[in-house]
Amino acid sequence: MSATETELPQLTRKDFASDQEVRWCPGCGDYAILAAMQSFLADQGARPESTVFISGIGCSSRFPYYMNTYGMHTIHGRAPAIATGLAVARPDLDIFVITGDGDSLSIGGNHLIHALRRNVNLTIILFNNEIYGLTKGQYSPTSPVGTVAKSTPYGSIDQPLNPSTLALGAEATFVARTIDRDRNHLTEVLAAAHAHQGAALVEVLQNCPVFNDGAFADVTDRDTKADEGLVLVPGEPMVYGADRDRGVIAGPTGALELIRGDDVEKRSLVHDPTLDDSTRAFALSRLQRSGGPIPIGILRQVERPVYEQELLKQVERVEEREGDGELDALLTGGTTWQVD
Amino acid sequence: MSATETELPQLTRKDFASDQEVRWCPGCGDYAILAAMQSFLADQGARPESTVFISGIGCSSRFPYYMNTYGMHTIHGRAPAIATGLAVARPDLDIFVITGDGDSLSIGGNHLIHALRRNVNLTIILFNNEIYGLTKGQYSPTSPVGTVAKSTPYGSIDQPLNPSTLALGAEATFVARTIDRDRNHLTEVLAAAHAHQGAALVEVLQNCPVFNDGAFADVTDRDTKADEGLVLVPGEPMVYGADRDRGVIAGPTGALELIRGDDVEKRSLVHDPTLDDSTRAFALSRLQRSGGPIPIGILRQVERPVYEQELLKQVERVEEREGDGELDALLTGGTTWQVD
Amino acid sequence: MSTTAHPRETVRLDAATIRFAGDSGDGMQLTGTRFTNESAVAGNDLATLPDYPAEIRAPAGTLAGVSSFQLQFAAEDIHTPGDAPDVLVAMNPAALKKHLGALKPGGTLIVDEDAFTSRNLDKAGFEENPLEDGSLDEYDLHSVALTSLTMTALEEFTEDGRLNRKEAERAKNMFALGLVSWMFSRSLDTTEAWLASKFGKRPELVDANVKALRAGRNFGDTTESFRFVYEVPPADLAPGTYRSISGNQALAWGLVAAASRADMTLFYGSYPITPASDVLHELSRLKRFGVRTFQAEDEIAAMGSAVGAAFGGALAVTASSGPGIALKGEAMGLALMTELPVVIIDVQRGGPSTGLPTKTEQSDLNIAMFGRNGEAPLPVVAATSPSDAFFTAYEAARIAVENRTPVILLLDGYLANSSEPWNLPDPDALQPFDPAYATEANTSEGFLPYLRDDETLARPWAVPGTPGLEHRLGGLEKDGLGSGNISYDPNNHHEMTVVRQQKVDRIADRLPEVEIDDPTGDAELLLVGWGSTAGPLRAAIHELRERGHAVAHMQLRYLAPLQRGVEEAIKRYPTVLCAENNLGQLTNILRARTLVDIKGHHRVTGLPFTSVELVETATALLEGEA
Amino acid sequence: MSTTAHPRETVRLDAATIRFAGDSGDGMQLTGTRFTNESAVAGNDLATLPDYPAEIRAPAGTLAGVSSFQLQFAAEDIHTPGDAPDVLVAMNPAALKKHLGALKPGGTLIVDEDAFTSRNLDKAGFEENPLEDGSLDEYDLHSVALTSLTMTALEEFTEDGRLNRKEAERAKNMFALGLVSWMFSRSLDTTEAWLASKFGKRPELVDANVKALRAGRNFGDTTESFRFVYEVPPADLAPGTYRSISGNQALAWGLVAAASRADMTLFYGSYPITPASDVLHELSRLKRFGVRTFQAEDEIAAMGSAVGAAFGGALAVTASSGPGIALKGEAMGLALMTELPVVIIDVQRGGPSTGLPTKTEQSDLNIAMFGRNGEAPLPVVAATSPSDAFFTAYEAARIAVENRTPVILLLDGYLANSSEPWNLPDPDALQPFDPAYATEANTSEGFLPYLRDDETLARPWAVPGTPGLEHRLGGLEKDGLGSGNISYDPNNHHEMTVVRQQKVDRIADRLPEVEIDDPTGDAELLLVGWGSTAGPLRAAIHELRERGHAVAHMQLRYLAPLQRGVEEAIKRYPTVLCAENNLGQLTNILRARTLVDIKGHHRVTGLPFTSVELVETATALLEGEA
Ligand SMILES: Cc1ncc(C[n+]2csc(CCOP(=O)(O)OP(=O)(O)O)c2C)c(N)n1
Ligand SMILES: Cc1ncc(C[n+]2csc(CCOP(=O)(O)OP(=O)(O)O)c2C)c(N)n1
Ligand code: SF4
Ligand code: SF4
Ligand SMILES: [Mg+2]
Ligand SMILES: [Mg+2]
Repeated sequence: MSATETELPQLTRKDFASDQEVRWCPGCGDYAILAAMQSFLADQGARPESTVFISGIGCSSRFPYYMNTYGMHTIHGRAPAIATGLAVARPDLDIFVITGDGDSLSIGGNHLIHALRRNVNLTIILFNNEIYGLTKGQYSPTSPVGTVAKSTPYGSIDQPLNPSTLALGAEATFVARTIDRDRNHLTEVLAAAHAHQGAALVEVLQNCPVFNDGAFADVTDRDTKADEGLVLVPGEPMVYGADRDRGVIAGPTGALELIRGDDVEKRSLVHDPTLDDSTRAFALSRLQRSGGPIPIGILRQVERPVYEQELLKQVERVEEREGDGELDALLTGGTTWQVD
Repeated sequence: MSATETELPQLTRKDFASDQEVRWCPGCGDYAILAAMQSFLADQGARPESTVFISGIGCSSRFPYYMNTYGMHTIHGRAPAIATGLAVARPDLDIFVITGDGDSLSIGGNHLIHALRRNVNLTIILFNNEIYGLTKGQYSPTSPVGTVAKSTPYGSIDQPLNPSTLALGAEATFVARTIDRDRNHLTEVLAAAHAHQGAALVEVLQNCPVFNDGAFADVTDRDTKADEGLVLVPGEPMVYGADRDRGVIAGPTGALELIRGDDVEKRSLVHDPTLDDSTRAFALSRLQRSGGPIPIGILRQVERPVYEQELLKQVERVEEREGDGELDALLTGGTTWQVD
Repeated sequence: MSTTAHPRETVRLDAATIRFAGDSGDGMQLTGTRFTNESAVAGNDLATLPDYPAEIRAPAGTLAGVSSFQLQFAAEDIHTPGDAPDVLVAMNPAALKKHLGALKPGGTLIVDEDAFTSRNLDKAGFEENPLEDGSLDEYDLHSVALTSLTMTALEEFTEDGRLNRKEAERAKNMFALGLVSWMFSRSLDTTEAWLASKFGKRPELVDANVKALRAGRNFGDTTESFRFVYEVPPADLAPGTYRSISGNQALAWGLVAAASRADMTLFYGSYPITPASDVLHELSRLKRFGVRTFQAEDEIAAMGSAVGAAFGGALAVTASSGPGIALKGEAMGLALMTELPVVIIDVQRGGPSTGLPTKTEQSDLNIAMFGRNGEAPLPVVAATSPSDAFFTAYEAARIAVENRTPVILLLDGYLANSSEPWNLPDPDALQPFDPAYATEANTSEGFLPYLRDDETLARPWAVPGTPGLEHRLGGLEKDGLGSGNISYDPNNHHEMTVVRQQKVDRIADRLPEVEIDDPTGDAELLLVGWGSTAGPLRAAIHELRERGHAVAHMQLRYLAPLQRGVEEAIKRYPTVLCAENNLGQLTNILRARTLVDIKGHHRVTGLPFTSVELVETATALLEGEA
Repeated sequence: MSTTAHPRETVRLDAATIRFAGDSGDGMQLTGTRFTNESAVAGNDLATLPDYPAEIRAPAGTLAGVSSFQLQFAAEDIHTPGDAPDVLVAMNPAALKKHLGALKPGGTLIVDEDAFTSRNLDKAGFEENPLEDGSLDEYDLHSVALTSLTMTALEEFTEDGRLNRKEAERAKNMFALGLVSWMFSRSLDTTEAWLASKFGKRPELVDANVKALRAGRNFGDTTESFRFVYEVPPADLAPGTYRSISGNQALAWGLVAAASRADMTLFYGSYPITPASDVLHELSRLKRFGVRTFQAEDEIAAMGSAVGAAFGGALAVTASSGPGIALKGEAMGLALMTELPVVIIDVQRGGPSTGLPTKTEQSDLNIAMFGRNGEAPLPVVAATSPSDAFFTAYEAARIAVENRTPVILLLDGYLANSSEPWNLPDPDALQPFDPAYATEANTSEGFLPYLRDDETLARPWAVPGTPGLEHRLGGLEKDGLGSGNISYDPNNHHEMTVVRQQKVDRIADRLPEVEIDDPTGDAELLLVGWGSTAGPLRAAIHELRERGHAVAHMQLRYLAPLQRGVEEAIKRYPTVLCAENNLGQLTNILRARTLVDIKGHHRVTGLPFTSVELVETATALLEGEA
C-alpha cells in the first residue's frame, strides 16, 4: 500500500475523499467547503499522507472524517492547541484546523488567539454560520444582537465578536474571509492561506439551512451581493456595488468611509494586505459595523517567524553549541562522589 | 457594626485597608496600586459594603485580601467569568476585577475577551509585569520575544500579546494604560474606568523587582520617560518628548507615524478616545511595535449597552408583558388531564 | 400482546409497547410525543424512550439517520418504556433494518412500502427487498403505502397550491399516527387541538395534517388487513391533575419552584451541550419568573459565573454533560472551598470523551464523587424518574442553600428526554427553605464568615451590599477560627479537611432514612439501584415477584452522603445486586463501605436497562448460578 | 542525639537531623542544600525536606515569611528527613516561633541574637524576648550574634567598598553554615568550590562568602560555648558513583532517558504551577537532548498539545498539579479514546482548590483514577523516592508507548523538592523500548487503526507522514472492527467500554509481582503505602521491628492496574494498615477490591508523615487499641 517516493501520481479529488458517508443536512454549506478543499488539495499536488486535519466539535468539525488524510476529530474548542502540539512535534506536516464559530470563538477563543500570536504554521478554517449547529441552534459569539435562538427566545444581548477583528487583535499574520457558495473565491483564499508560512485564519461564511438559514443572504444573493460585499483584490482599488460606483476611503479619524460616484475607482484606497502595520486591515474589519459592506478576501498577509521553526532552530543552535546530549554526562554532571 | 444609612461618614484610605498583612516583596509595584486604589475609593465616597474585588491567582491577585471590602480570590484566569455571574446576579454592586498578565492573557484570555465584548460592568485592572511572579519567574504572554526566564533559558520565541490591541480586537468599550509609579495618572485612569458604564480594561505597567526588574524603566525613568512614553490627553495633540518636539500623525496606510520638530503641537493628531470606530485607538496601540513611544492614558472610551442591564431589562419586559410567573400556572400550562 | 381473537374484535390489553422509527426528517419524535399525549389523556400510565442520532440530519435513508421513539402505555402501574415493542412502525428500510431485531416475535410491523425503493434498500444495506423475500413472515406485517396514501388524501392541497408536494408528503407521519391511534382506539382530539395551536398561523397546514391524521384512521377502519383493534383501559392512577413531563423540563421547573419558595433569584449559567441544553432552553423561556440565564463562553465560565452569582446571593445553578462536567472540576473546588451554594447538574451521556452524545449512561458517578483535586467532598443526588427530577432539583437547591455547599445533581439522557404522566403537586405544599443571609456580625469582634453552625457545620452567608460584614473568600486553606484568613498551619489543614468531609456527612442526619421495598421482609436478594434505573428495576422486581421470588429493592437518590439505613440494608440481605449503567461505580463505593460482596449488573449500551436482562441476572443469582 | 561526653569531645552519632529556619531572604534553602552536599560527599545517607512559604517573599520578619530546610544525615540507611530535629538554627524570632515546637527536647538551638530586636519579636508575636525570659532553658541554647560577627568578619569588604552593608550582611547564612559544619566535623571544601563557581563573575562575593563561612567555623572552634562536636561516619552505601538528586530533577531526567532509549523525540507541553514547574524549567535547559518544550497558554492547551504531539509520534508529556490536573480531565479522555501514549504528571500539592500550593499531599489519587467523564480507565503509577522518580518516569513512558495509552504519574511536593543521594544507574542498562510505529497496512484490505494486539489489546500507532496508513481518530465511540469509524451500536459500546478496561487491566500481566518486605514471613501487620510514603513507612517499620514487632511492608508504585500479589497479600495478613497523606483514597479502592477491613492512617498536614506517628498507629493496632 505504501507509495513509492519516486513516482507520485497526480491525485484527484476522489483520492482525498474518505469512505465515510457525509452526514451533514441537505443543503448545508459544509458540503461546498468539503468539495472545494478536496479539489484544492488534489490540484495543489498535496499528499494525503502528509496532510492532517484537526478539528474540534460541531457540525463543521466532522470534516476530517470525510478527508482521506490523517485527521483527528478532537474535543470542543481545543483544536488549535492540539494542532500546535502536532506542529511542534512534526513541523514537516501540512496541518489544517477545522472549527466552527462556537468551537473557535466561544469555548476555544483562547487557543485560537494564542495559536495566532505564536504564528504556528496552521491553516485554520473557521466555518462561521453564526449559530451552534450540532447542539441544535443556540446563538453563537458571532450571532448579531437580537438573535432569537433556542437559548435566547427573547433575543440575544451580547455584542458579537468579529473573527477578523479579533484575529488582528491577536497579532495574526494572515486573516481572510470567504463564502461557502463562491467556489472560486473559496479556492483562491484557501490557496493563499495554505501557502502562508504561519497561522492563517480563513473565515468562511457558511449557511446553516436548518438553524440559521440565509444569515449571509446579503452577500450571496444575486440581487444584493454586489452592494453588500466588498471583494478585496490586492493592488486594486476597493470598489464595489452592482454598478461599481461605491468605494472606500480613509476618513480623518482613521476609520474607513464609504463613497459613491463615477470616480470611485480613482478615489478609493488600493487594497494592500501586506502592510506591516495591521491598522488598515483592522479598519477594514470594522466596515460592517458602520453599515458598510462585508469585506471578502484577504485582509492581512504578512511574514513573521513561525513558532515551531523558531523552536527547532533554538534546539538546533543549542545542540550545535553544547553538543548532542549524552545521558551519561547528564547524570554525572555537577557534584558527584564515589562510594567504593 | 452595621452603618446607619442616613449618616454615611466620609471614609479614609484606612477604612479600605483590611487587617491582613500585605505580603508582596519589598519594592513590588503592587503596593503602589493598592495604595492608589484605597485612596481613590475613599475619595470617591465609595462604600466598602457595595464594593467587590474579584481576582484570579498570581501575586497581583492577592489584592482583594488587602481591601476591606467584599472580595474573592478565585482561581487562575477565571475572575472575569466569576465577576460576570456576580454582575448578572447583582447589578447594584461596584465590581473590580484584579488580574495579572498571565492570569488574564494566558489562562484567562477567553474570559477576558468575552467580558469585554459583552460589556459587563466591571473595572478590570490588569497588573502587567510581563512575567509570572507567583510561580517564580516564567515568561508571560506579554513578555517580549527573547525573554530569558525560568522556562525559556534560551529566550522566548512567542510574539507577545498587547493588552490594548487584544482588547480592541474584542470590542472593548474602555481601554487604558497607566503606570504603577505615577500615582496621579493611575488615580485619574482609575476614576475614568470606574465611571465607565461597561467593561473597562486598565493595564497597569507594574514593576516586579524580583523577577523582571526594570521592564518598564523606559517609561518610568526620569531620563527616558518623556521620550519613550506618549501621555494621551483627550482633546490635546499627541505630543511627547523631553522637549515636546515629537508628535504623531496619521500615515497614508492608516498606521500612525512619528514626527519631530517645532510645530508638532500643530501637526499632531488630537487625541479623541470617544471615537465610535476603534481604528484610531487600534493604531495607537500599535505605535510601540513600530518603534514609537508607549501610549499612556485612555485609548478608547465609548458607550454601549451594558450586558447585565440589558439582561435585566429583558426580564422586566417579559414580566411586564407576560405577568409575573406563577408556579401553579407553570405546572398546569399546556395539556393536562384529570384523574378522579 | 399475544392474543387469540377474531378479526376486528377489540382486544383488551394491560399494556402495550410501540416503537415509531423513521428517518430524522420523518418526524418520529413528534409522532411519538403525540401518541404519548393521547395515551396520557386516555388515562394510561406510560413511559417513553426517544432515541435519535448524534447528527442533526444524517443523510436521508441511511442507518445513521434513523430516529426512533418508543413508549409503553398501560392500564397498570408501569416503570419503563417497555422492553421489546409489540408494534413497530418503520417508515423506511433503514428504520426496519435497525429496529426489527427489537420487535417481539410475532409482533405487529407497519411499514411504508413506498419507501422500499431500491435506492433506499441499498442505503440500508438490504440485498433483497424484505417485504418480498419472506424474511418478515414471522411478524404480523402490514405493508402500507403510507406516502402515496397521504399524497392522495392531500391532493386538494397540492392541486390548489396551498401546499407543495414536499409539505404534503411530510404529513405522512400524521397518517401513520392516525392509523396507530385507530389500532389502539385512541381519540384524535388532543392531537387535532395541538395541530391547531401549533400551526395556528398557517391554517392550511392545520387542515392538511388533520386530514392526513383522519385518513390514517379511516384507512385502518376501512381496510381488511387489520384483524384486531386494541384497547388499553385507563390505569388506576391516584386522583389529581396530570400532565406529561420530561426530565429536563421537570428539572427546570424544580429549580424555578425552589427559587420561588426560597424567595431567591434564580441564576442559571450554562454552556450548551447535549443532552443538557434543553434545561437552558426551558429556563430562558421562563424569564417571567425573574430567571436570569447566561449562556457562558464555556463550561468553566458557566461554573465560574455560578460561583459569582452565589457570592451575590442568588440561587446559582449550572448544568452540563460529561465533557463539560470534566471541565468544571477546578471551579467546583473553588465553590467547595468558599462554601457557596451552587447546584451543578450533570445530564449524563455515553462516555468517555465525546463518547455517545445522544445516548444515556450513568458513568459520571465517579467524576461527580471524585473528579476534583484534593480531598473535595460534595453532596451528590440523582433523580429517579422524569417527574422526580422536579423534586430532586428542589432538594438539591435546598441542600445547597441550607448547607452552603455545591451539590451535584445527576440526571441522564434517558430521564432527560423521556416523559411520564405527572400527578401535579401543589406548589404551596413544597416546603419553603430560607437562605438566611447574614445581616449582622456573629461575634462581638466582628463578622467571621467561617464561624460554623455547631450542628450542620454550615457557615454564615453574607452577601455583598451588607454593611459591616465585608469579608474575603478564596481557594487557599483557611484557619479554623472562622475568619476565613489564609492558614498554612499543618494541623489546621488536617482539621479543616476533616471538617469539610463532616459537613457533607452530617447532611445524612437530616435526610429521611432510606426506604426499602420488601413487602414480606424476608427477601433473599436486595436489588440496589440509583437514579434512572428505578423504572427498569421496579419492572424487574414486579416480574421476579410474579415468578415467586422474594426480592427487595433499594433505589438511591442520595449518593453522597448515603442515607441512614443503606449500609445496614446491604449487610442484612443474603445477596445484594447493584445494577447500574456503568462498570460498577456505585457498587465499588458500597463495597468499600460495607465490605459486602455486592454483585453487579453492569452494562453500558447507551440505553436504559430492559427488565428482561435484570430479571435474568437476578434469577441467575437467586439460583446460585452467578 | 542525647550523649554524655566531656566538653569538646567528639561524639559519634548514627544519625542527626538539622533544621535551618529563617526569613525567605536569609537563604535557608541554599544553606540546607550546601550542608546536604557536604554530608553527601562525606558519605552519609541522607534525606531532605525543604519548606517554604506560598508567597514569593512575604514581609521580612513575619511568621508567613519563614522558610526552612531540614535534613537527616546518617551512618546508616535512612528513609526520611527525620522527625524532630536535633539541631535547630533559627535566624530570627519568627523562625524560632514557628519551629521551636519541632525541636527535640534538650536539642541544640542556635539563634542569631542580633535578629531578636523588639520589632522582630513583635512581628513574630513574642511578648517577651525568649532569649531572656528563660523559656528556652530546656534546650541547649546558643545565642550567637551571627549578623554582627559576619559584619565584623567582612569589615574589609565594606570598608573598601567591595561590598555594601546589605551584601555583607547577606553572608550571615554562610557564617551559620560554617558553624554547623564545624559542629559536625564537616569539610568546607565542596561549599568553597561551589561558591567559586557560583559567583565566579564576582570574585569579591566568592571571597566574602568564603570568609564568612570560615569565620563561622572558627567561631565554633574558638568559643567555649559548644561542649561537643559530632561525627556522623559514612554510611555503608552500595559502591558506585553518587549524586544528590531531587524528585523533579529525576523525573525530568527519566523522561529524557526514556526518549533517548526509545529513540523518540521528547515533547513536553506544560503550564507553570507549583510544585510542578521545575520539571519544565529542567527540561527547557535540556534542549541539547532535542527536547521540545512548549509553555502552553493553560493546562487544557498543555494536555491538548501533548495529544497532538503524540499523534505526531513524539514521546508526549504534560505535567501539572491539582488545579491544573482538574482542568486536563476532558482532554485526557480524548487521549484515552484515541489511544495515544501520553505521560501525564501530577506533582500533588495540598488541596482542594488552590489549597496549600507549596505543601505536599497525596490527595489526587481519586482524581487520577476517576476524574474523567464516563468509564475512563488509565494506568496510574507513583514514584516512591526522589531518585525513584527517574525510574518511574521511564516506566510511565514505557507503559504509555507500549500500550498506546495515557499514563498518569503521581509525584508530590515532598518528593519533588527533597533530595537524596543517588547511586547512578548505567544508562545503557536501561531496557530500551520500541514505539513500533506502523509502517504498513495490517490487513489485506488496508490499515485498521484500531485492530488490537491480541494480548495487550494495544492498537497500532501510525503517524502522519506514513503513506497508505491515513486514518482519522476522534473522541466518539468506535466500532469494534478496528476501523476507528464511529459506531452508535448499543452492544458495541458495551464491548468497547469493557475492552478499554481490559487493556489497562492486562498491563498487570506484564508487570513484576508486587514485593513484600516481610523477612520472617509471619508478620501480624501489613503496612501498605504508595508513592512518597515509602521513606516514612520504612523508617517506621525499622522502628517497629526494633521494638520486636513482626510487621510487613508493601509499597505500591503501580496503582492501576494493581500488581499481581497485592490483593492476595492484603487478604493474607491478619491486620492491614494503609497509610496515606489523604483521607483514605487508596484504602477505599483496596477495600472495594478485597473486602478486607483495611485500617487507615490518614492525615493531611502538608508534610510527609513522621515515623513516630506511623509507629504509634501501628502499635495501637498491634496492641488491639484501634
Ligand atoms: C466541552 C463541550 N462542551 C459543549 C459541547 C457541545 N457542543 C458540541 S458542538 C457545540 C457548538 C457547535 O457550534 P459551532 O462550533 O459553531 O459548530 P457548528 O455545529 O455550527 O458547525 C457545542 C456547544 C461539547 N461537545 N463539548
Ligand atoms: C489552574 C492553575 N494553573 C496554574 C497555576 C499556577 N499559577 C499561579 S499564578 C500563575 C501566573 C502568575 O502570573 P500573573 O498572572 O502574571 O500574576 P503575577 O504573579 O505576575 O502578578 C500561575 C501560572 C494555578 N494556580 N492554577
Ligand atoms: S445543522 Fe446546520 S451546520 Fe449543522 S449540518 Fe445541518 S445545516 Fe449544516
Ligand atoms: S514576585 Fe514580583 S510581582 Fe510578585 S510580589 Fe514579588 S515583586 Fe511583586
Ligand atoms: Mg456554528
Ligand atoms: Mg505577571
